Amino acid sequence: MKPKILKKRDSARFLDKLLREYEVFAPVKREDLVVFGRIHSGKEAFLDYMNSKMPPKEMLFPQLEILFTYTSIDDPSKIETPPSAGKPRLLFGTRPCDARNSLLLDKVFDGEQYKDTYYRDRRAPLVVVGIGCIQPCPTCFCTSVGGGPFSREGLDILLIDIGDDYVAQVVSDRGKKLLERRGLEDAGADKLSLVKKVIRDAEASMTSEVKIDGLAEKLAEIYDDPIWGLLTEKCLNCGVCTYLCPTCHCFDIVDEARDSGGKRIRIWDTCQFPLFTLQASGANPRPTNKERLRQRFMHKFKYFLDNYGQIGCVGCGRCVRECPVNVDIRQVLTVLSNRLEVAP
Amino acid sequence: MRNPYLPLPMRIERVVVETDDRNIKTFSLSFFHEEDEANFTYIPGQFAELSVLGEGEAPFGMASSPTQPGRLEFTVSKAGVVTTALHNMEPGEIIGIRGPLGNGYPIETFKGKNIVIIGGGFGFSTLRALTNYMLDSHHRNSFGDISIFYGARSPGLLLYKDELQEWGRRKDLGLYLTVDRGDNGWKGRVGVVPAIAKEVAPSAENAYALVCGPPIMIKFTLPVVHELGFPPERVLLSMEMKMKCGLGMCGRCNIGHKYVCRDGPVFTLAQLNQLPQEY
Amino acid sequence: MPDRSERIREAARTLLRKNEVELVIGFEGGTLPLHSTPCFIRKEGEVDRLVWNSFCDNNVSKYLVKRQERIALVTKGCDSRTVVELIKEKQLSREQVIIIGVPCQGLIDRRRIEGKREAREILGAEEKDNQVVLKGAGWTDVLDRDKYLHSSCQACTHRNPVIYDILVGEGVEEDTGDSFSDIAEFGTKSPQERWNYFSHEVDKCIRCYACRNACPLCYCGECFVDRTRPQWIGKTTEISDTMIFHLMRAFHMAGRCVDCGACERACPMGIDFRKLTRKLVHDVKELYGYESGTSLDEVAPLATFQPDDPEEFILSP
Amino acid sequence: MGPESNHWEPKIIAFLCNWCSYAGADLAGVSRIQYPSNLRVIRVPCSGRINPFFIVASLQHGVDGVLVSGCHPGDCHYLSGNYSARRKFALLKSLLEFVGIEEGRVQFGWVSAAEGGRFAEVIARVTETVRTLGPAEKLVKR
Repeated sequence: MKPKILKKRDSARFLDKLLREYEVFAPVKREDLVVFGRIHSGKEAFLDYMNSKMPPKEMLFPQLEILFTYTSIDDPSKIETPPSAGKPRLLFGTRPCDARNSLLLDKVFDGEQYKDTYYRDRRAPLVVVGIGCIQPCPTCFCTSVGGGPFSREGLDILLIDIGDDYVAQVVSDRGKKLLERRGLEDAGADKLSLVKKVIRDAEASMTSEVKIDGLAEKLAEIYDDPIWGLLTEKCLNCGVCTYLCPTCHCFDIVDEARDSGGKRIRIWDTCQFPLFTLQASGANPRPTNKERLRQRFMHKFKYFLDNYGQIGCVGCGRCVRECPVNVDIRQVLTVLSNRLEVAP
Repeated sequence: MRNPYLPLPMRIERVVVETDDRNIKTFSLSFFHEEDEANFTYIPGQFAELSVLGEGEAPFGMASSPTQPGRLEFTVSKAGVVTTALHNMEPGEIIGIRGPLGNGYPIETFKGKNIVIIGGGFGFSTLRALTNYMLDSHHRNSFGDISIFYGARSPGLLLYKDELQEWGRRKDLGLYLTVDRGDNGWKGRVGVVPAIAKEVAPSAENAYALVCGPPIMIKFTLPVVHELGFPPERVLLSMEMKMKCGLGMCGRCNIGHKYVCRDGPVFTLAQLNQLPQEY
Repeated sequence: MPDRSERIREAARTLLRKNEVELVIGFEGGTLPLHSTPCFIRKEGEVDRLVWNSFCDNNVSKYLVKRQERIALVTKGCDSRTVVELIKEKQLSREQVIIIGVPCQGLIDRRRIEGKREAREILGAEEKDNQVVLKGAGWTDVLDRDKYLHSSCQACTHRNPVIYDILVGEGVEEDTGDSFSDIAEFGTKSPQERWNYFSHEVDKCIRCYACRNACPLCYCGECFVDRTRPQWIGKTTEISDTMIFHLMRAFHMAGRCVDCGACERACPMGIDFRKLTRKLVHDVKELYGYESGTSLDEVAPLATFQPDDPEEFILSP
Repeated sequence: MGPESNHWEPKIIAFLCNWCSYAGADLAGVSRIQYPSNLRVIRVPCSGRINPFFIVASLQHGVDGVLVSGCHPGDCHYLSGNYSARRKFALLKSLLEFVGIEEGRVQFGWVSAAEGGRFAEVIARVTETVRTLGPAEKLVKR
């Protein structure tokens, strides 16, 4: 299918049409924050944004999810799972980096041995329309981690902003189905050459670079290096970096009972909290900042790679921007990469 | 496709208080539904998540052997919220179960080999399951000599006392019980498990050493099995980390890139030597 | 304020050289425009990393607790007040810390600047006299720094450190007093309006605990949110849980909070915590005449009482 | 039970100190003084024992009103428990009302062991106030 033209001034109307078929989630402005939320009118979508405060990870892995409810705590045979969603869902306007998270989350939640039914139920029908980044942020480093401002991975359609119009490139059959018969005209040669220019300019403007080659081996070498203690000294051990991360997938499972009934829920959890690994006996294999921050880096850049052949970072830069004490993942990785091997 | 988070109902049939401090109990459970029981095929060393609705879930190794049909047992030490709730439950009450989970002991590779079991305290439960599996009349001939070193802090803290007596009477099994500190009634060995293992010095030839116990015991046992000549590939440990999902997803029980719940809990020492010492 | 950076370095250099401290905690340049970041200096040769500017907005007294070594701390007015509280709460001995006091002219709220720029990315920022010069791709902007101070800095009445061993630079003029007009004004809204406001605020909460962890006075071994027996509140992001979390976190700060604003700055979601904490700062001052962190001798208001304390709130049938 | 039900009755938790208010309640009982029966009483050693979490947790679990009652100032069995509590309660009540919890949901009183009548009056007053406010909605976890 040839790339189509979606005029910016028509985009709200275009979304209105899609709203008849889909539950649509798009970036919206809430005071100073840009977040992803369900929209009920195309006008609500705020597409001229840098990136959202939170990634749209919750489309696949919500912070709070009910696993099941029960009406009697005495009888596990009477548990009920929440009903599945009605209309298919459309995620509109996500950034390519954030869309790549599904490739990683798929490996975790839809693995060979175990399949997470909740994740699959959300993931399978989700249609994803991304908007390429014509103006990457200084904190973006997607190109260092296998992505790019116009990466198509995890997308069904990629929109490219060429000024007054978006050029819509079809990535998947599902994307094709969405674009078909919408009365959008094909993009002409002039528009397509603009696309090329926009892409070239954006890629050239990427300033941030992180060395990933050989990093996993280096991390294994310097696992016991005292540098970890120094790098983590200012870390507050809050959950900002992990809760704002598109790929972090750790969670906790808890019961919430009221009177005789209740529910079992899963909620995000993070390796940065001491409680995460604290055993009932009182033992904690990751007792301090040092072990916990090291776990975050090891998980993303070594363990994920060891287990699933990919690193667990899409380079969105949220942890860089939002860390209250400016622990900058790029700087830490650079220090680690340049670290000489320590004698065991 | 089955939702791996949904617990199946089980009824508590029997509760045995194992230790004189009453902090460890063994629960015998039976399935509500026959098909659930048929689907629950496990091997020693695997574990399951037990649910007390309203309180939560916690992982426990199966303390019984699949060779003992109709009997599914878990030994529970009272420590946190779920275990306390379990301890307050009585026969007839219903709990949930998810499993079996984890890899379990590589029983096939044990065939024709001598087995040296070294266990301490509460960590003995899955070794007990394995022992009962090997002692089963259909299986006993598949294995060589079996030696069991098992200890607790005091005689009153030894688990499965009746069974230990029964094992003690068997000729096809070397049982070496010990306590850190004896009491008036105790006529057996006094000393820590690694010291007894060193003294008895079971041969490492054609043998596997299986170690499970508190961290301090493991720390002192590993040099002993090394001295006895067990190569790291033939030393197996069952690891314990905080777990939630049991499916390798929730991210907390990893040792390096291995998830104890999914890739373990049983690892060879050779495997562990390749991983960070973060446990 | 380049001279302040230099004087901080001098002080740090001397202290490390004379072995009076093993560690200097201060600020260094951050990796992003408008950012400085906490830094830990142990060697004389590293003191040149230390800087002072309007972006040094972390409360570094956070790092004093549970340390053994002798420390020199670069301390603004608000940081010095939390140091006072930490000493009073016996988390720190006065002898353990050498306070390098920095009279503060208020710190810049980068989120407000970033918010103004919308989709224009700031690539560099520089401070000159009383101005902040922003640079982007093909644009430059000059802002009046005083217009972009953190709200906590605008309300600050203790810009000069309340205790110090070394003072860096001249003292600055203090504001006469905090009128708490924001709290009074908010109090005139109806209960439902107030509830709606706070519900909206805490609805943004993602339970990352950056507010708690950034607070220098949050040092409990086990936080109430982490308790399991009894479990006081749920771990969810439902409003009931987040509201109680923020209420009780603020309440735990009653008579301790110095309104440094660290919680609000740490929050990635921009929750208005200071509305809560300032309410308590206000009440404690009004009811018990206590201002946190201003005196080493005064007893904490919730550790004492007066027989004639106000009790209009007590029910009389 | 919601307000739509005709039979809604407020649920009120009363934390009563062992030495004064609980004894006052007892006296009201043996003196056969009538007071509303919406109360669930929790006896505590002293009003100083009240962890503010007792109060917010009660609200989260869906009670419609909370009363904390202790000895009159100067009469504390432990000399100063109620004085310390008074400061804590003053701040807590003010904070809760500041965020919009209705005035009257959480109340504090002094009732001595000899004041059976006063106890009944306090309960009547609290119950009436809470009844006027209607069922608690805010802070309740669904």
